Amino acid sequence: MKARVFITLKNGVLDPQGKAIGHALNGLGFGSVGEVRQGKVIDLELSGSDAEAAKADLKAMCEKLLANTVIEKYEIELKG
Amino acid sequence: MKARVFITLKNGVLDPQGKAIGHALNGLGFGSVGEVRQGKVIDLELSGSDAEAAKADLKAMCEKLLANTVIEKYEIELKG
Amino acid sequence: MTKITPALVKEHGLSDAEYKKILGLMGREPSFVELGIFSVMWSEHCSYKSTRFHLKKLPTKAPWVIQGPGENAGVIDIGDGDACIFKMESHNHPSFIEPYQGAATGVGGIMRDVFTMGARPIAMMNALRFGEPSHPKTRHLVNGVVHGIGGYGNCMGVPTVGGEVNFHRSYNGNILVNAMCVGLARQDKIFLSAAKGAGNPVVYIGSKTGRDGIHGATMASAEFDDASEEKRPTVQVGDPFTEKLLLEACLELMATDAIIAIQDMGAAGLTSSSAEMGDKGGSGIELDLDHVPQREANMTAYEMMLSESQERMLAVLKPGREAQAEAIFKKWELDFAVIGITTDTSRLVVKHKGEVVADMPITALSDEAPVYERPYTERAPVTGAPAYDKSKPVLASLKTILASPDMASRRWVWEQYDHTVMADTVQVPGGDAAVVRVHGTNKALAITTDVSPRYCRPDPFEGGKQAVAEAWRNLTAVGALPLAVTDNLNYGNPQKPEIMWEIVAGIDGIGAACRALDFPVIGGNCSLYNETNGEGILPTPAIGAVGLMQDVSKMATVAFKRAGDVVIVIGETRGHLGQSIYLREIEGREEGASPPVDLAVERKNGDFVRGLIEAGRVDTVHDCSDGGLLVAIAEMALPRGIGASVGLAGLPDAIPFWFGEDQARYVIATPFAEAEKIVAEARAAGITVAELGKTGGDLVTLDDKNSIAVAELKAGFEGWFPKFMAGEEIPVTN
Amino acid sequence: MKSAVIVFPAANCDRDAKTALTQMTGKEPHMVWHQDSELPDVDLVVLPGGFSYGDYLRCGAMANQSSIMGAIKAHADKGGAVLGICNGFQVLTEAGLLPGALMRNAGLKFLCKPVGLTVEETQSSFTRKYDKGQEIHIPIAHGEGNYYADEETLDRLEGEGRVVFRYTDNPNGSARDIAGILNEKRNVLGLMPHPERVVDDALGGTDGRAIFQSLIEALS
Ligand SMILES: Nc1ncnc2c1ncn2[C@@H]1O[C@H](COP(=O)(O)OP(=O)(O)O)[C@@H](O)[C@H]1O
Ligand SMILES: [Mg+2]
Repeated sequence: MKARVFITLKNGVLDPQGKAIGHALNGLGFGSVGEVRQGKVIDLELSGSDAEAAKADLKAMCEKLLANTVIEKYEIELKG
Repeated sequence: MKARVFITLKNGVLDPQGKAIGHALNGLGFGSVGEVRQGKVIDLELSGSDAEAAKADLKAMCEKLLANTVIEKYEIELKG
Repeated sequence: MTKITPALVKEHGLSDAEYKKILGLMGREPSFVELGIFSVMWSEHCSYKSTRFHLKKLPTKAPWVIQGPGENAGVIDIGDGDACIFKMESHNHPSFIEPYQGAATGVGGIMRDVFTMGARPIAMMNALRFGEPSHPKTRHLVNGVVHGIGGYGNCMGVPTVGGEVNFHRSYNGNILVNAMCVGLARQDKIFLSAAKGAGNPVVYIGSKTGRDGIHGATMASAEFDDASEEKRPTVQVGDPFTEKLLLEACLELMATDAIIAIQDMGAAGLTSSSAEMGDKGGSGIELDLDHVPQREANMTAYEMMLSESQERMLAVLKPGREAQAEAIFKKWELDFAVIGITTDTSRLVVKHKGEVVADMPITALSDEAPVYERPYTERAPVTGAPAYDKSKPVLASLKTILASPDMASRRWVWEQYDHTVMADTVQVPGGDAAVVRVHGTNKALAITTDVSPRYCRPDPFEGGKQAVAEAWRNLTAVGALPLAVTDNLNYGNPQKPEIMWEIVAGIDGIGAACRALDFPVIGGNCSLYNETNGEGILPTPAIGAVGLMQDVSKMATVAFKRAGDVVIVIGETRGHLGQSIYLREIEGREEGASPPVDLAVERKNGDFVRGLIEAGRVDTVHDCSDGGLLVAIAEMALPRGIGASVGLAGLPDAIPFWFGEDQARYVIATPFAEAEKIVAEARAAGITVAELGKTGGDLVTLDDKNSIAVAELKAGFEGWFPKFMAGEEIPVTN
Repeated sequence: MKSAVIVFPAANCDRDAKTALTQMTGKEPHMVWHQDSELPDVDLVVLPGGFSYGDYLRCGAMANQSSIMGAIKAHADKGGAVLGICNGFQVLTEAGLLPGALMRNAGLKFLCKPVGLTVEETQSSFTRKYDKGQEIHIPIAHGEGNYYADEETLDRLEGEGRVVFRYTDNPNGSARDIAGILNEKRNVLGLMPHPERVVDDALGGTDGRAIFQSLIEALS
């Protein structure tokens, strides 16, 4: 199985990196760009075939290590 | 419109971060985790409503700034 | 089996004559793997085929030299059983293609060269050349390179203590990234790369092998054209975390007596490390690639032999010590594998999946590698003193010069490098030389890198001399005794006779200066073919150098420290404006003769100044080089905002006096009583000396007439770099 | 005072911490490997600066998973002193021993330079030898020292006198100029600047000494 985990900053947490990217894109002439936020994407190969178990595992991985829930939130996507 | 851009390392390019994350997850007892790759996700707000134009713009942004095409590839997702 | 066609041979960068020689050495057609091995080992990068003949002319010996050129790095004796190990190396082409990773892996590579010899790295330097600031790529390259150097060096926990940054249009399509690493070891714990003896296990340590940078070594030896940006091979990505583990694990293994030989896998990875170790040990090496830790599926023998994956080492152990070594590497969570054995055949034999894919005499890769005495066309050096506009106001020019790209403060750069980690940096970037204490002692090493490329095109010989003299002067200016040099010779295409002349004359100039100053060359690196679309860079023979201070408390710095000190210039000022910063920045011309260096005077003046510092009589010294005398004085005023009032009665021409770049000069500042004595002693010793004025106030005042606020000079000096980078794109980050 | 320095892979200021502790206390600290699960009998545990695990994923995140962290938490629970410097501060926030998080510097660049700090609190074993309001200079060397916590947490930190050091000229965008904070029990301090780099006159300052002197006085 393959899984993809997104880790992004919680709303309200300032994202200097995203802001800088937005600024740079505007500077390059992409005037349509409004707010920009940057996060992480983590692609994992998982052995086993039980989707529910995998989801539970992924949630535990996020809580324990992948995300810092003081500032970040996460989404999990299983790709079969 | 909202768009999401994924930037990940090209196949074959060493991903030290992904490697270290996989190692740590195994160490935490998540034995089912195989290869791990880390990338970036960039969420953008776009003004305008022409999806095709937006896609073309996003592609240009990736080529020009968001991705380092020497080692990275990108995917674009429009969320209407 | 891949058929060896003329096209394939050409693709491997081998000439027809070279291929004929290979056929003769092998007595048969080489296999594809063997062709690949020849191509990297006979590349300019590994074989030094264009320069080897001339490099032999460099002086490499002195009583304090423990190891000269020929090993991974040079070694000098710094007393008390301590050794200093250092080397400088280029990563020019990779950094142009991918500035962050190119510079980062350059840092990682040179660190491995130093710790593979048993040293703990204690300081890093970098000498950088970029295109003109207005070139559309420059800012992106500066940003990427600086982040890459910091990203790798900071993570390693080794302070990056200095370097150089120049801008010139000749580097528009071909930047230079030269990194230097300085390490410390005990003299009885130095490790070499000679794989002596048969039947010893060959072990692989570090990261897994991937398809990184295959043909990087051959790429580094080929000219660029605009299309090559599309044809780029897989770029190596640096993994400083793994390198830090590798460093600690290697030092731990080195504390045992299990190692016979050890060598980093740099350019041309497994191929060059195994061939070089076998060659130096006079033995053969047999590798079984099935045991090589691999990152990707289905790697071929060709790919494994040519991969440039980073953070790897090859070692030969005493038989029976494998388990002891393995335990150490497992503790540090690194890959470890026995991949071969030494033999008595003097052949490199490579097996893969039960088949012999390469079997060749090692001497064919080393001794038999081509050496060329390439033809060169001598060119008379540019001569003459350029005209200049006498009406230009001196202080306004000073302000302009201090805020110009080559002269402005590099704080923007070095604040991104951790320069105080290891808690021994006693002189931070911004002075004449960095000074790093030998941990736990009162001794210190002074470190510098120097070259003035603008002097080297008009006069490659004097330019080479000057680079060495300036390095020697910078070490002297902090109070260190200069001990040895590592060079990094960056030039254009050696197959062009006019470029080959620049190389030959440059090496001759370096050799002359090193001989006269007792300053042996203990290592180096050549980077040739630095040109784009047929246009070569300015000849840039960068000199990295190290000196020793016995008592770090005597160290001198550039900053004026007290009001009322007498400002003295040691050395003769004739007003040499040729190729000066003044002429370029104020008059917009690069003209005239490069400043000549009188090596005897250089030595005499330097020894005199060092004597004053060592005796604790002077604590404020600045060498006088780029920009000339008034620029040196201003640079001494800037750090603490202490001004000076200077002048010289009866000056016929102010501009050449204040801005000429005559060599062998130092500015010192010291209280009156001492100053009187120093002037008298200098005169008695036949050294030209002049009192210029006094420190104090917050202005720089000329001839008691015109003044400029130090704060105003400082604003321009500190402002240029951040302003230039402000149009900055987003820093490359993880 | 007996002390220990935790050795995390690539937390490269462990030697500097050892040198400073040895110089200040006259006794070498225990160097404790991250995979150990017990601490020696010590009064002070130092989590040094550096780049544990290369700062991959997030600064301090992987170090927080080390076997030794359980023992460090237990030591802190019992009231033992814990000092987290730079990367060590990041580990302590990841471990929940200190509130908030350290984010990328607002200027997006790694910065190494001396910074001005005001000592806000002297009611702690870490700062009793400073004067309240004293301005000191200590170098920073970090890319992610931008302190973040929600407003409520920040108010509480201020209200309880747990903001110990504040930048005089905020270099990284930290909320309320915070450079160092205490836990509720005031026995755990995290700070971004590197006091261990300024205990030696030759290195351009000695303003870091008082932290160690305070600890010696409080814990001996
Ligand atoms: N310009 C030079 N001057 C003196 N020695 C040099 C020069 N270039 C290379 N060398 C020496 O040749 C040897 C091989 O260099 P190199 O291939 O760069 O080593 P490595 O593969 O360890 O990086 C080294 O000992 C180096 O010091
Ligand atoms: Mg080497």
